[in-house]
Amino acid sequence: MDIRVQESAFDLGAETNAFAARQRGMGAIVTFTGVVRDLDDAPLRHMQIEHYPGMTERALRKIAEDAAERWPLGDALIIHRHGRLAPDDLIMMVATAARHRRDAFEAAMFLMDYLKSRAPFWKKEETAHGAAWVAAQQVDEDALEVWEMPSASRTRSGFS
Amino acid sequence: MDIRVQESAFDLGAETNAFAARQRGMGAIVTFTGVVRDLDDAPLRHMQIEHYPGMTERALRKIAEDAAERWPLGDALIIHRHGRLAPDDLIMMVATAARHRRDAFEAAMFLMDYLKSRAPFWKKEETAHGAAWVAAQQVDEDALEVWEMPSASRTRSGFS
Amino acid sequence: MDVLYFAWVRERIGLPRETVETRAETVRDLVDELRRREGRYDLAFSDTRALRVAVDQELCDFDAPLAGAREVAFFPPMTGG
Amino acid sequence: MDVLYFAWVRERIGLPRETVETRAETVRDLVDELRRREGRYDLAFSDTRALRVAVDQELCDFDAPLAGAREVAFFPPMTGG
Repeated sequence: MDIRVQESAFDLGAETNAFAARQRGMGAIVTFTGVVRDLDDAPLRHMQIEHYPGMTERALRKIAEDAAERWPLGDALIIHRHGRLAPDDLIMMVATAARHRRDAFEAAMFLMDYLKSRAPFWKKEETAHGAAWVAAQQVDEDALEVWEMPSASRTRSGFS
Repeated sequence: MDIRVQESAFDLGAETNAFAARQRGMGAIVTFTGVVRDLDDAPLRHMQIEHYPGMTERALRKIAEDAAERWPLGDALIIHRHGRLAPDDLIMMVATAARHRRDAFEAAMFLMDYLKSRAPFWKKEETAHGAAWVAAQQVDEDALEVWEMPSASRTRSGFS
Repeated sequence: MDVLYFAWVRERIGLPRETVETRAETVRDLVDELRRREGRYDLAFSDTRALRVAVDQELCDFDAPLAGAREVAFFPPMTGG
Repeated sequence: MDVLYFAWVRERIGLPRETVETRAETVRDLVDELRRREGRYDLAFSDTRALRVAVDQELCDFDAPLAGAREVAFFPPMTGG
């Protein structure tokens, strides 16, 4: 398990290749990458990501450990940047490896859902109109509910 | 949309970086990579992947087009190898880009589920005990059912 | 009409493709015709539930009509990914 | 006890961290104590439903006890990823 919180950029391709190369017997590798995107109303000048040093690494590690308890994962990787980012910069990535595709997909979605609402990061967007903190969305909070359902009902509903 | 069926190896990292670099305004990029894995009972010597030239590209393109109709995708990529592969070789990859993570994840899962059971590839595994065609699994056929449900019931059951 | 075989269907019949002169109206008629030819065809097609078929490179079922078809392919359930 | 503020909570209160001498028994007691200090605290904590709190770097609720706690942090709902 590899958890990194850093100000510097990362190379998505190199990280993905390194992650894949260190797996053995895993048939499925999933990655998710979050990218700074432009706003609907005004061009984004930059995004500032604040975090809580100390707690951030703990929170991410806990989320990755929870995922490894729920799915038979070979490995998991989380890289999350903080500081100042420009449009189209990569914000973060997760990678999961498992024997079967469904486990790798579900674990990656789980990592993202918890990382979104339970890891101490806050984003501020700056445009020509000024700067504003990104508001948490109810849809992201709701996304956590499905993971708190008994897994049998997720399976019955076709999720697994 | 980029669909490739090829005998040669591909560079997962380079493909992932190239795919990410050509997106604009997409906040979420998901990749899935399928890897030749060893068998439970005997070491795998190699895997032979047969396909149906002509139909394969059409079938993959159709699956990608269906995904682009169902989710607001910025882009999709499918690379699938055929011929002789060794354990730990990469068999195939898909990548999806969307504004929001759920769309990118669902579209990638959809691509994989259909590619698994509806694209004309057949795998043969060779071990010290001989060679055997990989049997299609009922669980993979069942995986398609969830995508045929009305999307509202997938949403209600927490899938979306 | 070109008839193609893949994976273990190809191995059982012993060739990857052949040209067949036929008046079969549906895929099922063609299968019945092929089965009457030789034991290896009869064996390959003995359980059509274990087979898939594509007419002109589109998956279809065994009741699909063959009028105008140029290429029919038989193969086991696919195992991509 | 160290009290930390992040994002707009930090901006409203005007500092990222401070040391507070308190006998507050729960997070909520601490919030009430801080609100009585100055308008900027009162404003920052006016709607605790819009806030999250961590005690010793673990998320908890406003009823959490503070006995033995070394570090309390207040911040808005998180927006990672």
